[in-house]
Formats: sequence, C-alpha cells, structure tokens
Amino acid sequence: MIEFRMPSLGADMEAGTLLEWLKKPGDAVKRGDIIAVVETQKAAMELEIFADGVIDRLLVKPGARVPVGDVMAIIRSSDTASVPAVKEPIRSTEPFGGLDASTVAPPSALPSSSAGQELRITPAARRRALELALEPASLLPGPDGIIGLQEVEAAGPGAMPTRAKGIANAEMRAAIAGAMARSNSEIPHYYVSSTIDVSRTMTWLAAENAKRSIADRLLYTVPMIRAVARALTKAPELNGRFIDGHFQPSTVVNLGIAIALRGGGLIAPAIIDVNRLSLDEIMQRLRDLVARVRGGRLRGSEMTEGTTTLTMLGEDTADWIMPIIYPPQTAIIGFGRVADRPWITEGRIISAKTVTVTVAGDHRVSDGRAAATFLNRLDQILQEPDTLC
Amino acid sequence: MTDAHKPKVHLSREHAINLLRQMLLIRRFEERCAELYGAQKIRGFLHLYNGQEANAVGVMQALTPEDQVVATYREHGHALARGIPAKQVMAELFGKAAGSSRGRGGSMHIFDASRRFYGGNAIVAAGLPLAVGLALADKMQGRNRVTCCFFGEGAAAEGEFHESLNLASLWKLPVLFVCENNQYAMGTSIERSESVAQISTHARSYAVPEEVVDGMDVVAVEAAALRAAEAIRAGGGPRFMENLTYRFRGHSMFDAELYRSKGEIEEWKKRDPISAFSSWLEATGLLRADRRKALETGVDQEVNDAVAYAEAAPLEPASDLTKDTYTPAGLGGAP
Amino acid sequence: MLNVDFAALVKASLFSVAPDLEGEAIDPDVPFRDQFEFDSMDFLNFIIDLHRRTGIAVAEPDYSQLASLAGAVRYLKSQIDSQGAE
Amino acid sequence: MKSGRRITYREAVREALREALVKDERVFLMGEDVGRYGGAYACSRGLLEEFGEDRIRDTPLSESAFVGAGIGAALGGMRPIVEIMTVNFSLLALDQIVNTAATLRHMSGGQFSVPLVIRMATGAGRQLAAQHSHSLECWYAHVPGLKVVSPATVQDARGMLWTALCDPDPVVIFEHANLYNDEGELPGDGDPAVDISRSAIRRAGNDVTLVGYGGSVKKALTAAERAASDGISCEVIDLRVLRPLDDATIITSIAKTHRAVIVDEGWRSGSLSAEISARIQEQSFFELDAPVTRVCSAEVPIPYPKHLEDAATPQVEGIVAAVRTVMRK
Repeated sequence: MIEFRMPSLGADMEAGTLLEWLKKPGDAVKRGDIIAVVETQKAAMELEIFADGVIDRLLVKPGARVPVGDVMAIIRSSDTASVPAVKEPIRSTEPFGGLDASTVAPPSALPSSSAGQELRITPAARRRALELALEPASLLPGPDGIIGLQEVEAAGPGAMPTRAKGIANAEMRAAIAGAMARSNSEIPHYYVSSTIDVSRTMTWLAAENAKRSIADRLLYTVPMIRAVARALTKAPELNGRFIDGHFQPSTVVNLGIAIALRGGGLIAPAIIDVNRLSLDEIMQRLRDLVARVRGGRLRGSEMTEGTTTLTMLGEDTADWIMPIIYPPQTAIIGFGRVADRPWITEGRIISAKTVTVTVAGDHRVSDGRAAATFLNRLDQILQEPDTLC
Repeated sequence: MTDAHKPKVHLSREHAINLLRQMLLIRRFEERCAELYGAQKIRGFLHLYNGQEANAVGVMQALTPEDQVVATYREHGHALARGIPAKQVMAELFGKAAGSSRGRGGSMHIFDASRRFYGGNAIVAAGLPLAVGLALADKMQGRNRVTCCFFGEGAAAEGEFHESLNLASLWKLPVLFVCENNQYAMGTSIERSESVAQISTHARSYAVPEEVVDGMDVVAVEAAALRAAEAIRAGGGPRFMENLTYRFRGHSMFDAELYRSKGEIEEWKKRDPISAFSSWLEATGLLRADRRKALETGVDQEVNDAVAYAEAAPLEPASDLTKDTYTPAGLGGAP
Repeated sequence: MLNVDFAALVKASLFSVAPDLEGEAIDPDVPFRDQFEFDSMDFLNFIIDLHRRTGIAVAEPDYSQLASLAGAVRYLKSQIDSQGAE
Repeated sequence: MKSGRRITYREAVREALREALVKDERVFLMGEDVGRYGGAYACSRGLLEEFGEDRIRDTPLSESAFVGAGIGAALGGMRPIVEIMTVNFSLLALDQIVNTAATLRHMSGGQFSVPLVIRMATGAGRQLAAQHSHSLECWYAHVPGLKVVSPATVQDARGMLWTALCDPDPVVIFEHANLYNDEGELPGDGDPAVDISRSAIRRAGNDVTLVGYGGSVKKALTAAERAASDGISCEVIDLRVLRPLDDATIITSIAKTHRAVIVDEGWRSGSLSAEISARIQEQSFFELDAPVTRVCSAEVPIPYPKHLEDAATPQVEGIVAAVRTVMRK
C-alpha cells in the first residue's frame, strides 16, 4: 500500500487546501496522472501521483487544510517495480546541519554600571581604579563630568606605580568576607588561651635594637613570629589545611600575618616557610607584605599558601582576642596587647610585661590538648630569647 | 544555411541507442526530482528539463572532453549529458557532501572541474561573459578548443548577452552560443518580452554566424552542433545556435503555469523528443521493442541507485563552513 | 637647622609612609593612631624617615613622645636645642 | 645599498604593470582606454607599444562583460589585470565580482580558483560630482572570497600588484585618484614586492591611535603633526589591507594609547570605520578611555562645488578636532 502525501510545491509552502479530488476510490492511476487540485497562497495547483495503482481510500475532504507531508489518500500499488517507499520527510528543515552558534563569540558579560547616581567612568579608568583599590564612587570626575584615566591616576598614590599585576584589594576584601562567613558557620571552633611573661624577650629586643642602626630595627612582632612558627612544629594539627573533608598537615610553616587595610578590613597574606628565615629576613618579608597590601599588589600564592595565621592587636588596644580561622586552615593564633601587668613569681607579685595568646582550633582536626601543647612550647621559647636568632 | 554542406550525422545503431538512453536518463531523473521535491528531500529552487532533452544530448555529441561547458540554472540535463554521474548530481540536490559541489551549490550550481563543466548560474545571462573569457584564455594560449555556452531566450534581454556577443565577435573567440528558446522566459511568453522574437537575428547583428534548429529533434541538433563546432575549430570565430524547443513542466516547481494553455502543452508533447526518436528508430529497425524496455529498466535502476546514494550520503560538517572561501596557501599555481 | 618648620618636616615623613594621607587635615594633639590607620610598622618607617631627614635617631623608649604631631615637633626641637647646647 | 629614488604614485603603478607583463606572459591588461589612450590616469602609457594589442586590450564600455571575461580568462589559466576606470563604473560589474569571482571557489566545493586582479581608482576631491566621486571600498571589503587592498604610498603602489597577481584568489586594488600625482620614496634595490596582509604604523605615538587608508592616510599624518604642536602624540596606522583587516596592529596600538580615531572617506553608516569601531569595542573594551570616534564623509551625494565637496569629505581640521575630543581637551 502507498501513502499519497501533500507534496511541497515551493520553497516557502507549508500547507495546501484541498479544492477537489479528480479520482475516486477504485479508479486506476498511473505515474504522472493528476489526482487532485489544491489551493496554495500563490494559485490553484494540480497534484501529480508518481506511482501506478488503484485508489484505495481518500482520507481528506475538499475544503480541508492539509500541511505538507500529511497523508491524503491510500493507493493499492499494482506496480511490480515498486518505487522504494519515500521515508518520512524531515519535518523541521535543519539548515546547515545545526550551525554551531559559537562561531560568533558573544561579548563577555557587560560591565555592571554602578548603582545610584549615573557614574560616567571609562572602562580603562574603572579597571585602573580597581587595581589601585580605589572606590570609583569616591573619585572626582573631570570638568566634563567623566572619570578617565587621568582622574584615577590623580587620586591614586603619589608615585605612578607601573601597571601592577597584583590582585585588586576591593575584590579580595569581598572574597575574604565571604570566606569568613563560611568559616564561622562550617568550622567548629574551640578556643584555648594562656598569658605569657614576655619580659625577657622584650628586654632582649630592646638590647638588640640598641645595637642596630635605626633602619635595621626589629618590630616586636618579629620575635613573636619566630616563636610561634617554631612552637607550631610541636602541634602539627594546628598547621595545615582541611580540604575535601580531610586534614592535610603541612611540613613547613607558612604563617599568615593579619594586616590592616587602609579602607578597613584585615587581610592575612603568608610569609612562606618562616622557620627557614633569619629574624632580619622575617622583618624584611613583613615590611614588604605591609607595603604590598597597602599598594594592592599581593600575589595569588600569598593568599592561598598559608598553613596557620597569626593576628596581633596593636599596643594600646585590647588584652585578648578570639579570632576566626581563615579556611582552609585549621587554626589561628591571636595575640592581645603586650603590657605591664601584675605577675606572681616565687610567691611575690611583680610587674611584668605579659601577653594573652589565644589559639582558635578546628575541632574536626584537633582539640584543646594540641593547643595547650603549642602554648607551653611557645612560653618556653619566649623565656630563652637568645635562642630566637 | 543550405543543405548542400550539411554534414550528415552517421547514425549507427550503437550511437542511436546511446542518444535515446541519455535522453531517457534525463527524463526519468527529472521526474524523480519532482517527486523528491514534493517529499521535501530537495529544497530551494528546482528548474526541470523535461521536453528539452534533445538539446543537451545533441550538442554534447559535438564537444570533446577538452572542450568547456557553461550552463544555466536549468542544468540537470547538461550535467548528465556531459557525463557527471547521476549519483553526484542527485547528492548535490540533496545538499550532501558527496554532491558535485560538495552539497554547497544545489540544483543551480553543479560544477565538475574534471569534466570542464563550469557550472550553472542563477543569474540570467551571467554565464555568457564567463564563456567569452574562457575562450579568450584559450585563444591567447594557443589552445584550439570550443567553449560551449547554454542559455535560454530570456538572456537576450540582459545587457551581458549583447556585450558578450560583441566581444566574442570583435575578438574572434571560439565560443559556441546555444540558445534553448523554449518560448517562455519564466512566466512571460517571448512575444511579450522580445521585440524581435527570433533571437538568432541578434547574433547576425554582431556578425556571428547563426542557425535555427528544431530543438525537439536530437539528430538535427547534433548535426547543427557538429557544423558549428567544426567551423569554430577551423578558427572561424564564434557561432550561434537557436534551438526551438519547449519545456513540459513549469518554469520552476512553484509555477501554476497560468500563462499557457493545457492545449498548447499537449500539442508540443506530441513532438516529445524521446517518444518521437524512439518510434523513428523502431520504424527503421534500429531499435527492437524489447530493447526499449530493457533501456527503461536500466535507466530506472540508475535513478533509484542515485536516490539511494544521495539519501545515505553524509552532510558536510558545519565546522567546514568557511573552508575554501579562499585558496589554501601553496595551491593555485602562482606565476 | 635653626628656623626649621618642624611641623612641615614631620608631615613630610608621615606622607612618605602613608601617601594617601596627603591633603587630609591632621589634628596636632591627637595621636596618629587615633586619627587614621597607623600601626607599629608605619610608626617605625616614620621614625626611620625622620632620621633620614634630621639625623636624629629616636631611641625606642622615646617612641611614645612622638605619638602625635605636636609631640613629635616638641621632641625634635628639644633634641636640636640639646645638641646646640653641647 | 643603491640610494632610493623619488617617483610619482602613477609611475610606480606603471612600473608595477610593466614588471608583471615582463615577468609572466600569462599576465595581460584589459580595460577601457588602457591601450591607445594610455589609461584614464596615464598609468599604462607606452605599454601598448611595448607589449602589443593582444596583452594590452582596450575594451568596449561593457564593464560586466569584460570583468566577467577577466574571470573566465583567469579560470582558463591566464593572469588578467582588469582595470575598471573608477569604482563608480564597477557598480555595473558588481554581479560578476560578487556572484562569480568571490563565490566560485566556495560554491564549487573548492574546485575552481579565480586568480584575478581588478584595479580601480576611487574617492572624491576633484569636483567630479556625485556619480564620479564615490568611495565604496567597504562594499568590496564586505564580501568573503575577495581580498581588498588600498596602497596609500608610492612604495605600496609599486609593490602590491605583483603580490596580488601571485594570489590564487581575486584581489581588488583601490587607487585613490588624489594620489597619482604625489611623489614618494622608493627603496634603491631589492625586491619591490610588499605584503598584502598587514597594516603599517606610519607615525609612532602614545596618546591617540589614528587609523586611515588610501587617500586619508596623508590627511591623518598632517593632522598628527598639528596635534603634536598641541602636545598630543598621535600614532598613525595605514590599514593597507581592507580585507582581511589586520586587527592585531590596531589592538596593540590601542593598548598603549587607550583612544582611537578612524578616518574613512566612505559614508558613516555601514562604513569600513563602523566595522573597525565594532572590532575595537569587542577586543579592547577595557582599554578604552574614550568612545571610538570616526571622521567620515557627510551622508550626502558628493556635491560638485569645491567648498561643498570639502565640507562633505574628511579634512585635516576635522581630524584634529576629533583627536582633541578623544583627549577630552
């Protein structure tokens, strides 16, 4: 049996309306006969049959609208050399085999225009402002109301730094804020702290600085960094990273140092492998870190290689601190301010320079005993300052 | 053109059967195209050659493999008569990579460099300047061959028709202009588009020798083509043939043919080039009835194979889209 | 180093440490640390720059006297007078 | 090194034609008045006497036919140079150029190449009024399958033709009518052939990237000099090739200057400068410190009177003003 379907009679024809059948069931037909007339948007057209046979059934009545390809009649084929049945016509014509749209690259996401008043800042200026950790909204536009490179450079640090390749601070600050929020909710913090007499170390430092030229003086944070890094080797669970659900201890101590940002906020880039450095090298790394944090020129690795972090309150600020761990690290050490406080030694009350050191730990990895071990070791080291060099 | 020096066509049995088979192949091929177009296998524009088979088949007999052919959008007959396999032509109509132009040209743009078939052309008369140029190159490089250019009587209204005839005549170029005058330029009969209905008179006005031929008689067409080609090869400059013929189907698939009467079509069908020639062969004993049936079966099989081949052939991958927009470095025979 | 404008000199050292402070009003009597972000590293760099400009090496115990602009000016003057007197 | 010599743009074109005709017997020149008359701009004077009528072919006024014949001859193994007197007459041959020359290779599935060179004069500036003052390079630079070049210097006018003839695909060479009389420097010896793929920096600078081609390059250079006295350092880029465009040279320059001004004698809408501006925005968005600015012809048929023709076409003053605009001065 052969299905007679509505043929496509032109490039843009979708359907035809049957006007009349010229054959009726039982009529014999041969190849090339006209068996019906249909109305198209152009004109009435005759429909040809391409097979010999006898009309079996007419499925459509005059007046019906028949989409191209739909069956209109059934023919009993008497033709021996049967014409291979024409397969189902492809309904949706796929031009060019589905042209891959990616050949035309869509522009990357449009830069978001700043909220609030209409800020007319050029793309190059916007990017430069980010590099200089300057908030575009805070910049003064030129006389024409536009903020261009010249306006950004004018607001930037005096010396025109070359196009630095560091991470823009504003972006970094936003990223860290996110990390802190996650850390606080995901990491089960425990806190252990103890107060340590640092008089011997401070006296040793004063003598050491007196011997040095002014440019080579050491900040008191330097011996503290040295002591913390050495003490951490005794409590490996406090020095590593917690990734994909399990703890990876670190063989070296990359100590993150919390440094204040000009516009507010703390960033803790790491000094890599502290235990390999001399005191002078630690001082130089520290000075370099502070300068680059201010200049917005930190390196990606410094932000991701830290294994533990040290955060220290300034001189006359506060006595102790309960810090939050920087993920994926598993501990953070917080120093309160160093100050003269009453202290008991050999049953007598004396005035001594003391500091309260707090360990915040990740309970999934360690517990108070590890923190206590670290704090006792730290105390011993700070009582023998000449071993610090 | 007096009969005196009309070279006779030497009609052996084998040659006659060959002419008939070629015309039959074109007819069945075109009928199958009409069906496939209805089934949306062939898309775009489709201009069928039913009724004009004698022209392509007849003229091709006078051309050698070295000669060159430029055709128009109604070109299936010329492509097949020039020897391009039915499989390749059908695959091209299906838009498949195995087609004669890798599926990129479709019905109006069939090309075959190996057979010096410089394609159809969708722009009326745009092939004429091309043919003139090919002939110019032959003449300048001392090659003695014919460039044959087919077109319809509609081309005579285009500037390029007149410019090309003038150039060919002015520079004595080896071009055989073959005008298939099928009475209708799209939907306009010749009386309503040409002030001078006999197209060959234009050729005379550019001093190009011309001949009017019965385009429904394959033997007459072959004879005239042989005469013209012989004169061209003798260095006589261009020649012009006006073949009076008729197309049995519409200009293209979407043609309601309101511009002509059924009666007129039936009248011309009485002179169908295939049935007329085959009954003449049977009358002269050159062709036995059973032989005709065998020819028909063979041709039907060749067309069915072509459709199956086209159906199965793969599409060109979209990643090749821009391939061959330019010639890859290193090809193209730099001077 | 007689009629030296010590205030301008101290400001210059301050700005070398924190260039973004330039152009901001500095209250002479309020400690630097309470007016803007100024930690121990900044203070040390400030002292080093003062030494470069004036030759005066401030001893660590004296740090607290230079916590503010006015304090620093008074300290520098006293150092100059004492040197003059020797 | 033999010292350089100064010749006119026209002489450079003639030398290039003559060299090509000598080096390859498949090369021949075809066009209106190229033979007996010596060329509408006298670029082929003397060639008919030297090479004969067969290779220096005067044609009837049948642009479509003789350009089509040029395509056919190229297909037939010749290396034709077809001269269309001016871009204005090329409109009659657009169908042959676009539908056959540019398309044949791709449409035939890679079977045919069309090694054809078409030369035409272009541009306004000689009060020839609307029909003879067109600058339509961008129409041709829009068509895949064509290469389009615009020699602005004597050296390029001398060196581009041979490279174009060596190219297996059709190359269209635009010669701005105002350049024929200009004199320029030609290097003393060595192969005069130059590339037809890259743009050239005619003047280095740091503040503004000034892009131009053909007849606009010398105007851009003059404007750059004036801007220099105003403390603005302009980098002038001579496109040389209009298709394919050499984006890299432009983008690299803008990474330095952050500002771009494009000079284009075509009408602004849909012009080549519009395409270049879009590419700069796509590839250098974050480098831009000012919107890309364009100096184009006014969107009117080019008028006959001098003062109106000058008002309609890009001038040095307009270019300097555009430079000051992007500098926000």
